[in-house]
Amino acid sequence: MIEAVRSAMDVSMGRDEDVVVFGEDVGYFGGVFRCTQGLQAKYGKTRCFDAPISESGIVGTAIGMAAYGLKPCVEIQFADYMYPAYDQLTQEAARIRYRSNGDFTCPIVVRMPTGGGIFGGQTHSQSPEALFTHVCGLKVIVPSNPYDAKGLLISAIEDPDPVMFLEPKRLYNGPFDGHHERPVTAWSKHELGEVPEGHYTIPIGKAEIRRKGSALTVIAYGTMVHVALAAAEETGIDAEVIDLRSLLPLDLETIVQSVTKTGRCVVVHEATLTSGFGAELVALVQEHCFYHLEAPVVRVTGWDTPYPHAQEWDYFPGPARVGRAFTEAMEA
Amino acid sequence: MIEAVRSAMDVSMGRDEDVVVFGEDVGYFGGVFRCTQGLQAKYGKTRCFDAPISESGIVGTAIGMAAYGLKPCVEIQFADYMYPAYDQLTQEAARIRYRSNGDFTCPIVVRMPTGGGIFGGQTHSQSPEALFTHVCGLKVIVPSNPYDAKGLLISAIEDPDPVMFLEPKRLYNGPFDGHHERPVTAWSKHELGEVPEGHYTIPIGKAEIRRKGSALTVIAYGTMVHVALAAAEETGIDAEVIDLRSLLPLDLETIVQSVTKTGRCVVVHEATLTSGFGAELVALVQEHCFYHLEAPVVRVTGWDTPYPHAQEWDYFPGPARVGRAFTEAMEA
Amino acid sequence: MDEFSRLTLHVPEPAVRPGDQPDFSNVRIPKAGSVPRPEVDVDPETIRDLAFSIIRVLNREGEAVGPWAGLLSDEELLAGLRHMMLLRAFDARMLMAQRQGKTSFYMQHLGEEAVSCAFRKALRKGDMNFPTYRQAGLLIADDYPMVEMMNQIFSNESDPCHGRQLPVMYTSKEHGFFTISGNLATQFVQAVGWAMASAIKNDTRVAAGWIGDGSTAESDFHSALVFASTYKAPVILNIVNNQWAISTFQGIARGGSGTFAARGLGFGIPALRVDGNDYLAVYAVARWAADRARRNLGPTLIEYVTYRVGAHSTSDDPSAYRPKTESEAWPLGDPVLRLKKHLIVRGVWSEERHAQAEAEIMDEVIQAQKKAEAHGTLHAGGRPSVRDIFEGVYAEMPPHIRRQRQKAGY
Amino acid sequence: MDEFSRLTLHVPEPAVRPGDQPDFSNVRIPKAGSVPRPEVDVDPETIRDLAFSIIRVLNREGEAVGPWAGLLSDEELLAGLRHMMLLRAFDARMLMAQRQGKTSFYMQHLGEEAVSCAFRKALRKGDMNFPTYRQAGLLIADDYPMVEMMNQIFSNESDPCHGRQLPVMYTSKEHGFFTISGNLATQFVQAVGWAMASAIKNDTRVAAGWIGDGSTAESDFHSALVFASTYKAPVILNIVNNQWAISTFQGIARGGSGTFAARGLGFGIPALRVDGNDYLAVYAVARWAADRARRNLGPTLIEYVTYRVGAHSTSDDPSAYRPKTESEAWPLGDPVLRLKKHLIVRGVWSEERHAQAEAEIMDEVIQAQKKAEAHGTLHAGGRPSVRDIFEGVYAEMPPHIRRQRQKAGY
Ligand SMILES: Cc1ncc(C[n+]2csc(CCOP(=O)(O)OP(=O)(O)O)c2C)c(N)n1
Ligand SMILES: Cc1ncc(C[n+]2csc(CCOP(=O)(O)OP(=O)(O)O)c2C)c(N)n1
Ligand SMILES: [Mg+2]
Ligand SMILES: [Mg+2]
Repeated sequence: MIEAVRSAMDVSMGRDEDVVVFGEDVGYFGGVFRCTQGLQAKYGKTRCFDAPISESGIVGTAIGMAAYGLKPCVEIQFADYMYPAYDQLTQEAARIRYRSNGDFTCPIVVRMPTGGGIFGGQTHSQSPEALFTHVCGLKVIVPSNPYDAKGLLISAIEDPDPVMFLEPKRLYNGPFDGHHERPVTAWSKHELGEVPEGHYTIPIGKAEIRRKGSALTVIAYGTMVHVALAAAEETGIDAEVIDLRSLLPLDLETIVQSVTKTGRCVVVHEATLTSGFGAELVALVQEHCFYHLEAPVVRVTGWDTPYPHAQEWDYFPGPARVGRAFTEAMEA
Repeated sequence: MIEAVRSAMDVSMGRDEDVVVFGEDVGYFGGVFRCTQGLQAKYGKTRCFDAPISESGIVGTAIGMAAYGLKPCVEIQFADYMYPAYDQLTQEAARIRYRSNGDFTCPIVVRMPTGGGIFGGQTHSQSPEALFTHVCGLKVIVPSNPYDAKGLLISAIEDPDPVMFLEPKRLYNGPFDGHHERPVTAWSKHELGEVPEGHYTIPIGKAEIRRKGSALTVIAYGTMVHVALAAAEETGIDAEVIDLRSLLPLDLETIVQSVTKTGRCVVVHEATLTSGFGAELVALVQEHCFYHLEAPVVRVTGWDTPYPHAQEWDYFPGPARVGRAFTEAMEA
Repeated sequence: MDEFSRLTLHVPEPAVRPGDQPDFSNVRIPKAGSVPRPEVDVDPETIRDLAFSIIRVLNREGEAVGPWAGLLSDEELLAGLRHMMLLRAFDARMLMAQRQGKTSFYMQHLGEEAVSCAFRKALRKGDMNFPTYRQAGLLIADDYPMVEMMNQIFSNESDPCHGRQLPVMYTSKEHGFFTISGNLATQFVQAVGWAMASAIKNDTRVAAGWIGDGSTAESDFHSALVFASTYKAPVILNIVNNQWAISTFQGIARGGSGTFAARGLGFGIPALRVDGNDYLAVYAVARWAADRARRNLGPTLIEYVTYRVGAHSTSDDPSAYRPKTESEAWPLGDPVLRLKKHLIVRGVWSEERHAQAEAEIMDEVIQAQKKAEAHGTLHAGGRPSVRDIFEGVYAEMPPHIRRQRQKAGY
Repeated sequence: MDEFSRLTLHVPEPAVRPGDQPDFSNVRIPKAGSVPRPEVDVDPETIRDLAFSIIRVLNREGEAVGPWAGLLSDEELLAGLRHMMLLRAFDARMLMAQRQGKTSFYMQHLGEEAVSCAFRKALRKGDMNFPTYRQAGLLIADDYPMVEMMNQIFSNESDPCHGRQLPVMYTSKEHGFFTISGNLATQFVQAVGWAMASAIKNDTRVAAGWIGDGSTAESDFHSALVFASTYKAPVILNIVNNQWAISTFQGIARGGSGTFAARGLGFGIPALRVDGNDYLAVYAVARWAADRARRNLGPTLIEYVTYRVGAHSTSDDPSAYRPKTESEAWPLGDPVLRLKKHLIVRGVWSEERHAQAEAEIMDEVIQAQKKAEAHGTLHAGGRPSVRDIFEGVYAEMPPHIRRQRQKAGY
């Protein structure tokens, strides 16, 4: 997925001189996950450069650049480190169009590796998406595969509003289904691992059904899409797996259609439970599908604790736990 | 409610020399809402003092003081300005006990005026509670009246963990039920407006039923408790109104008992809808009371937009809107 | 056994409090004309002293003296005087309007008019300011229509912000005025980003960031200096030191450093202090910094030494925390009176013309106010629509906001 | 018509990149003994030069010279050498353990051992450090058990953090070592808060904050300086300038200022630069700052000039961004070799004893490792319980976490 993300930036920088890329270690080195490798060499160091270690400065200057007319696409080294920029993101980027009534706008993209599964402990594993979905004015994207990642990132860069682009880092090197005990598989063997070279977009706000099913609706995004698919195979439950891709705006229609059909729903994410994005999904499902629901909507998520280092796989909601939730939803 | 909050700090400072109070304008002047008035004169300027305008510095130094063994109770001038401190609050205060396995702890209280209704526009009206409830390790309190405010603030100061204490600023001067067109009523006429002088506590994590009822459960906190009570009177619907007081930890038992009885539920808050704390409440209610629910749980909240200045009363979920939600829940 | 005595916490205090006699004898005021004017490409390390002095042009006699004088024509100075008087009259009327309930809130500039009015003249069309709430002079001096400002203040049907923003939180891209934020300091680093963008695009336009003395304590002040210093951004970083941050005297934010300008020294950024109540000095220093920026020499930090004569805002009453007569003791005088005197000394102005101008200006402001009020005030007459709550959160309204708008009945 | 040419963005670049010849000829290294030693109650404004120089004690001949020399006895220096050698051996073994899969991650100190080892000796029992991940010398030099450190690194059943923390994120209140955060810079301002608390309580203990060169760009660096300056907190603010922040050379964080120490100048905080590879110089400067703090004279900012010889962490490969031989060209040498030479010159040490000590120390580390491994390593043997995930989020477990623990089956 690294190549897909890189290609999205490459294509965008090639097409539009106003696209600039910066962040910690993203210049000469090409980023700690190598997502920007080669961009400085290709586009010059005033369009792709290293930033001081100041997330608020990175986002703050990006906002100023956007006000000027550029389209900055910046990297926060880990989503866990976006907090120093949270003020600039939520009180500035998200509100500039509104408060100025469109006199100024803020077309920035903030990329950040998210999620666990790499023994990164509590400061390299977080999934802060709900802290963005509560903020009107932001858009929030979490891709689950290289094909989407590229198309969505190009859309994000072309979008006239600020987009938080969360890249599940455990998916960088392959479609991880939670079976950490098994050998890693590469994207090359996955149908969505193949990424066309040129420009293409995927619309923001449209979910995708990854597995058709009739027994149960699973709402997931990012890494959890693969875990949900594995759980469906392993439990043999005919689950319909929705990959949200875009959390804000949300494709409510696809969700409602599916739950109306299945009558049962499981919501899955890696972030902590309380006030996670799953809560919003459950609330929406019960608001819109109440009379079709045959059982309570079940949430499977990370525990309400920091992400522990040693007990990583007891924390991660893997296919066994997700599978149990399927059974719970079916048997309720 | 201002006197209640001040009295809680006064009592705590009097009993415990380790309690210190600081923040922007809180020293000589006594705070822009006058909540700390007189404390510097009484306890000296090393126990109550002005801070530089740096919310991250205020919370960061408070954390260091707590690590030393003090019990800092700091003020953020408006909840809207807590964002620069969000990193220190969520990545540090909330995690110090956990990551050090109790070697260090963080008994701080962060007070902040919250909510709208004073024509404060988008930067003096926010209700960011959901940004705290998603963070394990924090406790989150929103009082709805002077009696509770004092008892809860003393509990918060005595609590061994970091507590976010959100004070609905529209309640500072009286029990506001959303009827902005009517003259302001003072707390002196309200039964919970009377505040005993000395030390007393109210346990964190316990809700209170403000109105017994059988038709419908309303879950609210802060200003919205009064709005919900007004809506109950005005619609004549026999609503049971729960005042959460503490959002994290949450008194789920009281909620479940009530909804199990009424079968209908309305959740009310002033914060924006999407990923607001209401979403968590709806999710919990449907998880725990699914088979007792006769209608979808309804949310009445601020709109998913910044808090506008001129259209304040079209934004604020007042008694008319809350009343309509009651009817909606009853007729569904 | 312990050779050290007990520690104590130092908490800075202002010299005087209500009831005390105002006293600024500790404020060192250099003579007008005494501070040298370096070349714009000077090595910042060689002008560290400028961060601890005060550049002044107008002396007590109303003459413009020294190396920073002589940049503005009489016409330009007369225009400058007019702008400051206009801003003062505007403030007076809007304060009254707030008291009359025509709006919820107002923030005035009394005593600080020279800073933003003169600064604007050192910039060109196309340059961009990232202001705080106390630089309306940037708009006034750029002939932005007062009626528009009032429409914004009244949140009426013609408010350019459609009622969404607190009064005085103007925006005008056309006039090089970035949309004001209620959150302090955030805009300071954004100014640096805008300037970086201008440099990335090989443009010639420059940016200016604005911040108050108290707000320099915020994190974004640091980010701004770091990024400006690293990328040598063409930006002017302005600190308006009006001595107060609501009730907090500047010693709390400044701490042990002699001045706010000194903050620039740790970044290799030229740092100048200037008499903020001296229109000519403000212009001269701003112009020097703008020239530096435009010659690709990088950022300049400027501290404007001034005094907030009025309350912080209409929600504030300063008599609770400082002597009522403190402003009268302020040693740098009143910017309007000082420029007026200079123009009289130059023979191009008189007491009579001043009195007449004052009346005319007040009339102009009143006329504008009438026009604005015809479009409504906060609680009466034309108002922005409820629909406006839902518009503009995004370029295109997403389905969930549309649903909410419909629920609201619009 | 426009007299100004087009702007361009300045992006700092290191002098050399992989493939180039390492070159530190631009680094000005003053002679050992040449920098004066002011009194601790000196006026900060009079010692601004110290922020641009380098205080050094050990000269090329291995002699301790100048006004900062003479503070440590031979025994103390021998102990210091031992601590640095222990830390180096510890690092070597833990790097190997990481490669063997016994843990997920490790961060070494190679080349920077003098900084934390010598600093610890300038503090007293009860003082508190707020360290980053590259100051394990603070624990080693305070005789914190190596086995405990390894238990933490292996996240085993005896890990003091119960498996919750990334390797090397130690905590020890008893040893004056605040729990390390993975988020950069946050601890710098916390150190100031701890110091303020000590002053509020009229205690005699002082605090020390730690930060890397790259991390000085973070906001909390600014908060720390603001609060330390305003309240004259008894704190030592340490910047470890090891020239690199992962792949980013120090010029990106430093920008146009000559040094990181210079950042203190804008705050009126005494700022000193010291040879970080010189055990004696580090101790002397740290001691000076600790004395200042304890005498209630307020904060001191110290920049340790050193070089990160190893990779940033086990996840990093520096050959991608800097010449492989750059560390050999580093002009301040190796801290272990320099102290060793000094002790030999003093006649209290020899090559033989050094070789013998090296072997003994390695043996000691290996013994500790055996003990630690008996309690398990990350993927084998004893491990913390799953219950530990849920404990300690709060002092008392709230119902919702209890429910989750039960759901997890514990
Ligand atoms: C982040 C943030 N914190 C606090 C406030 C509240 N506040 C508004 S103005 C002000 C004082 C600012 O003082 P200064 O920077 O000196 O500017 P001045 O008002 O004197 O022009 C404060 C604390 C705010 N608006 N934003
Ligand atoms: C807030 C935050 N941003 C980014 C990171 C990722 N990160 C970890 S170490 C590092 C480099 C730090 O460099 P420096 O401060 O010079 O310390 P050094 O590693 O050289 O000791 C970065 C960017 C982080 N841990 N926290
Ligand atoms: Mg001020
Ligand atoms: Mg470094």
